Amino acid sequence: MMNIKRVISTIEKNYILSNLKKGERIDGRGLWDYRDWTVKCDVITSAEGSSEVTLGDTKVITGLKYEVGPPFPDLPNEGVCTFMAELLPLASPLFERGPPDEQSIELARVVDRGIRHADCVQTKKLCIKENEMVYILFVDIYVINYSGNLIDAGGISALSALISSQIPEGKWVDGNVEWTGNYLTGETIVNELPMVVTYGKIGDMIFLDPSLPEELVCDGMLSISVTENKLASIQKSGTATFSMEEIEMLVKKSMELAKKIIKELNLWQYKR
Amino acid sequence: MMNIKRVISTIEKNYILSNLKKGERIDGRGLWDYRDWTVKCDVITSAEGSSEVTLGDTKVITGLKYEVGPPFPDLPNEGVCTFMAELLPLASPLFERGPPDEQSIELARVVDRGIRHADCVQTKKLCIKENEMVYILFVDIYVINYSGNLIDAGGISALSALISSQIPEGKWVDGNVEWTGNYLTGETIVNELPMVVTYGKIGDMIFLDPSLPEELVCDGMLSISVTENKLASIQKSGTATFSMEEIEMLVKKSMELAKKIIKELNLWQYKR
Amino acid sequence: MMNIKRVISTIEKNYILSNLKKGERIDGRGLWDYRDWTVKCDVITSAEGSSEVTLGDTKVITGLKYEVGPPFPDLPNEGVCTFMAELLPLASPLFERGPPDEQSIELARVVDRGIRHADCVQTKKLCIKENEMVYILFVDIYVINYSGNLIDAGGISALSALISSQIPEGKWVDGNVEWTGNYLTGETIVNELPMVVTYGKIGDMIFLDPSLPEELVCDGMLSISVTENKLASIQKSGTATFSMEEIEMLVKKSMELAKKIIKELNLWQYKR
Amino acid sequence: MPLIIKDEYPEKLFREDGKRLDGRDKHELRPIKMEVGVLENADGSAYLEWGNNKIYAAVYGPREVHPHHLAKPDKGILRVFYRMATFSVFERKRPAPGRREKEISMVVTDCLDPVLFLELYPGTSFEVFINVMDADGGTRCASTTVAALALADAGIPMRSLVSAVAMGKIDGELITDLSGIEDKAGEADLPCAITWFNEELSLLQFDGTMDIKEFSECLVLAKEALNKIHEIQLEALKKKYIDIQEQYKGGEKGA
Amino acid sequence: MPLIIKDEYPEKLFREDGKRLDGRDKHELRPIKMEVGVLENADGSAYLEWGNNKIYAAVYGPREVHPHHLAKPDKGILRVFYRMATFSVFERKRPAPGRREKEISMVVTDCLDPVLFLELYPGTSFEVFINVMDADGGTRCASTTVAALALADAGIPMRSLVSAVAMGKIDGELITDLSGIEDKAGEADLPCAITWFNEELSLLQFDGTMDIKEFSECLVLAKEALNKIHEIQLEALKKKYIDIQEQYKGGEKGA
Amino acid sequence: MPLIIKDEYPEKLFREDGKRLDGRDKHELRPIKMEVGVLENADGSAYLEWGNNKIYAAVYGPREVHPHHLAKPDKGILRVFYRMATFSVFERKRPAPGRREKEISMVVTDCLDPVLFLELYPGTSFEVFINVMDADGGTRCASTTVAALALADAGIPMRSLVSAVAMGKIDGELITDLSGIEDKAGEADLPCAITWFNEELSLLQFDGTMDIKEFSECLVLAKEALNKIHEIQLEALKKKYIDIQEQYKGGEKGA
Repeated sequence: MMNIKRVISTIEKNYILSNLKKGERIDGRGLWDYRDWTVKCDVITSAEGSSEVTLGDTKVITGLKYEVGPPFPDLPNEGVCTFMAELLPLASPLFERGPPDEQSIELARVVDRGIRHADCVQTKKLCIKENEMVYILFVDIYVINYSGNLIDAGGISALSALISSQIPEGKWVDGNVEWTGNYLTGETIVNELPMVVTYGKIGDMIFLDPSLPEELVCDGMLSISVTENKLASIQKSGTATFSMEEIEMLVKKSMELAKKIIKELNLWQYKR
Repeated sequence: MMNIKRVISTIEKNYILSNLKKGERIDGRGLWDYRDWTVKCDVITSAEGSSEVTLGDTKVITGLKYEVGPPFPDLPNEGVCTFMAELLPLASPLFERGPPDEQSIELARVVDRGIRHADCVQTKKLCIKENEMVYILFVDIYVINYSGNLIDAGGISALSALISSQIPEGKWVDGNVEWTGNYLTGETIVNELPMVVTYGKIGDMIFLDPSLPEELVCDGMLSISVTENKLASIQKSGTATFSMEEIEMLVKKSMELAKKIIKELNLWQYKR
Repeated sequence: MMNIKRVISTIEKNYILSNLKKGERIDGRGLWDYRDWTVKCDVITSAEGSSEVTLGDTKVITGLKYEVGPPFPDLPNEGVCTFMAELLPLASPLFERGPPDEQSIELARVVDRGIRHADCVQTKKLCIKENEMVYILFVDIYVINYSGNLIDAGGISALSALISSQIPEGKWVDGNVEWTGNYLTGETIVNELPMVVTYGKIGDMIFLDPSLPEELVCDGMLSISVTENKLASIQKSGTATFSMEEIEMLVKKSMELAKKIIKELNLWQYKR
Repeated sequence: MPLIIKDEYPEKLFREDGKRLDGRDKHELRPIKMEVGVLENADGSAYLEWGNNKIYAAVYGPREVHPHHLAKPDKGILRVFYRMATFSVFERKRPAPGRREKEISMVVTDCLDPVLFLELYPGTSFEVFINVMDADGGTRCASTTVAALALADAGIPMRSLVSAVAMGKIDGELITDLSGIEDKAGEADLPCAITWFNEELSLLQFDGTMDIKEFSECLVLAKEALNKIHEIQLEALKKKYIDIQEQYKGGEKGA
Repeated sequence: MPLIIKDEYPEKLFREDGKRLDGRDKHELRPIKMEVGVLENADGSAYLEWGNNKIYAAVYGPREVHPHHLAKPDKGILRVFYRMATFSVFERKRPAPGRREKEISMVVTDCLDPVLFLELYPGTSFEVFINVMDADGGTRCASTTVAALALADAGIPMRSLVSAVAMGKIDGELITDLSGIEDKAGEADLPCAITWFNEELSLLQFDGTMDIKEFSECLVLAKEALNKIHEIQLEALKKKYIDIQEQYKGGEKGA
Repeated sequence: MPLIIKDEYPEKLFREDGKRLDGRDKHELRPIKMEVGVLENADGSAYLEWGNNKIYAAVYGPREVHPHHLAKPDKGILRVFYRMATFSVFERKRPAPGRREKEISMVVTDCLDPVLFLELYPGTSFEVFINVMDADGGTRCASTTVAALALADAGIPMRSLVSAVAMGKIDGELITDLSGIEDKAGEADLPCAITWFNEELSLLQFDGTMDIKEFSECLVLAKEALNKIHEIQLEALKKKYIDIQEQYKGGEKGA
């Protein structure tokens, strides 16, 4: 998340850093505080699942669409769930038009990996007929307003789009898909609720949920995806380096934070 | 047709405009006169239909090729007719190399829409076997010399390529196409003869068939496609605005003009 | 091979030319001498055939992969052998990143043509089942260090990758490919051993195997591919012109040289 | 939220009671909701819901032109980028911008250009980003309408607002404000936009079949619909200033 | 205009009477027609029909180089863009330029470069656009030939014209001016071009199988054919000046 | 060279004797061979064989930045281009660079950046080209390791070398230096790189499932492996200078 095309003055960086050293942040938060979260689901009529998530001024809308098609040969009885992210130029003067840049690809990839390794999406439930026909889910994340930490907002947004989804149930009858009139819902599709937790590092200071100015001046970020009691993925970006002790501390802290946020947001309320 | 990469002096624009206000055009025509038309058909050996059309110094060559393939699922007994246009850099210093730009795409689209909504191409006659195999016609328009009003020249050129076409007749025998040795000709494929009529607007002056200098300085153009007694499509381009009264007047005028030109050119003479 | 993005001083060119006129080259060779050759085969574990070839400081690595698929309709009982070349930016400050440029495409094409017209690759042996399934061989040439005359090095490299290849043998059983556990080797796949021989021309001086500085200043090059007693292809590049007498002389010389080098390198030793 | 499995066209587009499939009368607009100033980072922004259409528009500018060679020495340039979200339509749209998106971008540009005083901003650009998050017919008209609002929200001097609506013909009858299904299954489609300063049409497209009489009638009906839409735009702008005013008052009270 | 349904190769390329499939003798050229000054907008232009080949060439230049970084401080550059119309071949060609078109563009560039005095035009470019509207074998030779004419028509100083022809071998016999079917089904193909100022070959390609004796014979035969083509080129240029002269005379008469 | 026909995963990744499929102990590295100064044209270069991985790295720089707008006025930039040969993997890779190659390029850039003094080279770039000719798991770690060597070979001032290794978990057990098959069929994968000057991790990725205890243990084991790899890197650099020294001596003898 580092390739921002903006020149940040050294003064700004030093100001943020010296405050961090006093345990203070420019928006008044403590080092380990999240900004406020809001979640709204089922906001897009044309999508089979959708959510609008805000984290402070960061706002993302995620929609889920499905197709049916043959499975991958090496996973004959599993559906597929793909993630795409787009940083709309509408969302920030820092975003440029054009094909997905590294930042969009990284956002989608980190969200994907955090969910993929966490026993979250039950891909075996997305199989209509082994070897023949499975669901392909497209979970597409659009950034509407960019104010830092897209990964955590994108992760919660993708998860709530999945939970609130309602996908026509197909059966395999005589070599064709027939629609039963019922639906697969988040209850069937989703099992574990993983959460990605992102930290910034400036100099030797580490802090939770970087805001936009913090993200622009930081040396690097670390995103840790966890479920209730397991680690699912880690992604470091930027040129910051982390000591092994720091890494261990952050993994533990992520587990505590994720447990707390997931409980507060109560995403299961959005299943249909 | 407005994205011409040439700086036109305000002087030139004012000169053209002040003449128009006197009802005069720089090439001596009246406001509602076409330049001279010529049409030649069957000019390309490798094509299944072709025509070379000139309108003043504007010259286009159109060729028709066919393929066979499965129909679109929602139109199981209809063939397909697509239009493509290319503004060759050979035709003008104003045209650039590279993938089709907005101007080419708009030319193809306006020609396409004018023909599509006019009951012209009998797509049901282009079906070899319902649900299985239909003809796909490619009508490709190449601009050889650019001297204004490509839309009207392109439209007549596409129409005459269709009329002069000769496409091997296929039959569906045991799950394959067999060629009968006969041909589908323009007589079978084409029904109504639509014509696109294009106007330019500079300031509050409207005129028919913009020449190159007029096109380069005008605020906008309006292309109206009509058949004998129906309106089939309208396309406004550029930043000119038109009052509702002007629009109504131009629709009526287009019907008169189209009737006259189609009769003069007598395109049916080219069917084979 | 002329589109090198380097400005060569006229001084350098004149120096090389005046030496050539004395029959001398800047690296001490005579006009009709090759630099030293080395060939190593079976260097890439993941490839079904491979070779590393050096010609002076020029170094290329070629690997062969296969796929199976339906044959081209007009050659129902023949496999396919394709050639690709990439001039890695690692190999020279003259090579740029990005999609294959003209130089890479020309390298692949000249190697391809030299081999294709020489009864070298036995494409009929690459057929598993007529009309149904054939082998597609991909012979991909990577330039690791660029020091002139990539065509001759690439040609020998492609040839030795083919000779040293070992491709799982498939049989057509009940509409599927079954693998027999045996292998097709270079002995089966390769018949004639063609060789491309490349000359440079500066002013009216012609010489064999251009080194990098010679290639950068020359007016053009001529590559002649021959088998033991036949001409298989000629490719001229650059703006040099050749008299008919020169062409005839070079064709003869190529046959002598090819016979000698092919014998010296003894490529058949690498078959498995 | 109706979940349909097959995107089939009905045989008739009027119900037995003479109403349209979504219950509207022939010349009734779908419910429209507009709001301005909805995005923090943009210089101006607006959000619109029009039936099931949900569209964001943001304006950035006047700002430096990228790439530079597009800049004009004698006036500013207006660039509009219309995009649809992959999930905004029945069949997932491919993520890359398609020809249709480029076409609508150009159409909306030509619609908005006449109301701006671009000659006052030489060498700069105004960029309007329009993102359709949910689509149900008439997005080019809805986009023109919401983009005009976003420009106004950015405080850019304008000759007037621009309003747009799609007229059409279904089952032989003229109607106002085509829905998605009416657009696809109907006989004719006539999107148009009006620049209020001269009451002329800056967008006019037509596809389908109509005789001259029907066409003339259509233009009259369009004018009526455009008047209503203009009202809603003006309300949205007013509401922002009322909100700001109340915040100030609230601020004073709280202080 | 023969409409064929399947693009099949015949077993034999000579008829029983010893003539080629299109009725030609072994070393007979197809009918060739050339005309210069055919396109109003170009600085120079030419049109050629060679058998069923129909090719336009236009020259623009000397003019500013786009993109700028291609310009050379010490000489002009020549750029050739060869393109085939989608309908110019049996199976519709995809519209985007393919590798073959890029290759032929480069080949023709290298052919024409030696006859130009590019050192007289530093910092500028000459662009030659070649559009094949109908193709039937030997298009790279025909394109070289017509492009040289278009350069001459543009009044650009040249050391000489360039002429080109494809020699070949079919059913074991050497022939002159390969047709499309002979090119595809034959045994060898040798396109070559001559720069008349030094009588050397500026294009030379060979694909197929020949022994040295056949190859030498081929070169001799090529020279004969090239002479004939050169004549036709010169006629086309003369004709333009005669036409102009007559127009002037005509003008005088008419005046 | 084992030729396999189907790319199938085995059910178990440990043999009956407790060794891994390639005969290694749990925390044994594959054979590693490194050499520097292997490419004549580059400013610095290195070659590495690590198990079946065969990788070349070349460094060019400091040099002018192309395209210019990427240059930074206050420091040099580091650009890494990681590419895999089409034949380096079981299924032929498509020639165009894929997303994975771009991702690894970025990862390696972020790994190497902290050890360079880029602030000393304003306006210039260092380009590191990494070409994997043969791949068998752990290429991002092997590439980081060999790229650091190539930078050192180029004589560019560095705070320290960088070493990297992929830890993992297969059949419930932690292991060191994942092979290709272990990466694909295993339960977790943890590539990491260390910058020796501060002994901190500059690359850290994790995918799979582990509890905290396993993760902590993994970090300890990684440190041990990284130490060994660092030794091999240092040996390769020393060897070059010994070779040069001996050449000089040899030269003197020969002279």
